[in-house]
Amino acid sequence: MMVVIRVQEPDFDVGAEVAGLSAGRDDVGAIASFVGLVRADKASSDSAVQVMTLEHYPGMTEKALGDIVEQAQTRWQLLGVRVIHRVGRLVPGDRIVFVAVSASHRGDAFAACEFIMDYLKTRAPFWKKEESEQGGRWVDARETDDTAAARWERP
Amino acid sequence: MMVVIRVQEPDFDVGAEVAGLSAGRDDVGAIASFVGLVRADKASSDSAVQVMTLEHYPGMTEKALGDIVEQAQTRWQLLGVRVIHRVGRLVPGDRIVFVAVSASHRGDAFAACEFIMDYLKTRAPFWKKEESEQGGRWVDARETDDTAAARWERP
Amino acid sequence: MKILFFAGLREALGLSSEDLSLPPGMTTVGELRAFLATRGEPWTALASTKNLRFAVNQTMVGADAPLTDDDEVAFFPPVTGG
Amino acid sequence: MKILFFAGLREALGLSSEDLSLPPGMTTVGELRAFLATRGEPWTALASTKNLRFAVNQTMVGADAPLTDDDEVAFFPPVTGG
Repeated sequence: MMVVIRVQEPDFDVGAEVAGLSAGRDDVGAIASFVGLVRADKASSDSAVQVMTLEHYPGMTEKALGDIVEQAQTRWQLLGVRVIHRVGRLVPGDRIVFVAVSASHRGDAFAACEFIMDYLKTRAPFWKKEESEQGGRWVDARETDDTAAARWERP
Repeated sequence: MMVVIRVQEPDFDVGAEVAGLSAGRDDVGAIASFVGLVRADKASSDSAVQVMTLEHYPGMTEKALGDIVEQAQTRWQLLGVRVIHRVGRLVPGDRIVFVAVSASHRGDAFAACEFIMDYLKTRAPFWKKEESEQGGRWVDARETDDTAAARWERP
Repeated sequence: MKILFFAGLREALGLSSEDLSLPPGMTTVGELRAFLATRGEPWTALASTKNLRFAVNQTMVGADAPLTDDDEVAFFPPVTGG
Repeated sequence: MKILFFAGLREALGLSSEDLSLPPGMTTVGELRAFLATRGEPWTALASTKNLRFAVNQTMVGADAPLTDDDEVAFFPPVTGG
């Protein structure tokens, strides 16, 4: 298993990251990937989001993401995983997070990619603060994210 | 809804296609995408695949893909869809197919992307012929693909 | 009408398309398949291809789909793209 | 031990970390939370933060997780990354 986990301020290159999962090998049949972006209409307030600041818990973040990827590996047949999460100051339209999973078959790749995103949303120590014309506000955790993560706990 | 459907011989640029789904807009929160590649170990025979030739039914292909994307639109809240399928001569490691779906929320993007792939596999008129040291062989349809597509028919 | 053949079936027939006037009394794609299969070798491939699929005017249909002489009909094995 | 605070809680406390000797008799992360909350304003935020989360040595744990003086403990609101 080829695992890459990065927490960083700079943007990432989706094409290069996806290509990296199959470069130089002929056993990858499927790569499922996900990009999360800052939305302007996400504010808990009525005004559009102007700036989004991402805080994290250095050290624990990498550990938590590594644990999530390890769990995915025990559930599905995977060949590679890349997880990148940005921190710092972002604006609407900016990429925040990237998850890509390579496998022989698409069912494994899709399931693991969605699993990693759902667990990342509820278990990795990142926090978002939105700034709009009405001021700054820490984003509330969403119940739908807990529900999405709980799906994977069914026997 | 911004829909792009292409059937083409040349390779495609994953990074540019994904970026195209959010360029110039601030309402996209999620882009789920999939890349299918030629595997060397896919041969029905014991020898590794050396060449894969993709045949299709021009005219019907675009229509079938358009119908599949339309069905996805009625099921989920989507902002954009891109489907690219290559035809002609490919070798192991080459990209064959690309599906990307943008939405406000990741649940819609993931579900629609997997749905489109599952339906494409069973309803779009493409056929693969593998060539190995043991000669050429048309790839058999896989029962697991029918099972995957049937999941979406549950009420 | 225009009849198209794809993939393994195209190779078995050595033919990718044929123009034909819909034979009298023939009203469904299943009947057309049976008619073509009676032509003898290599046309028996139309009867022997496992899970043969049909499209009329570029839409997949069942064997009971009705036909007119203006239709484009296609016969092919189960699809294997993606 | 080292205690860390993140996000809204960090802002409420005006503090991102504190070095503390684990007070005698304190054996769980929940007890440490209650102890810190008794310091008065702004420390009541530790009691009032909804669904407060705990990590010991960078792993999320429940309120009954045991503590030693060598541990790194973190308090934070529910995570909202991705």
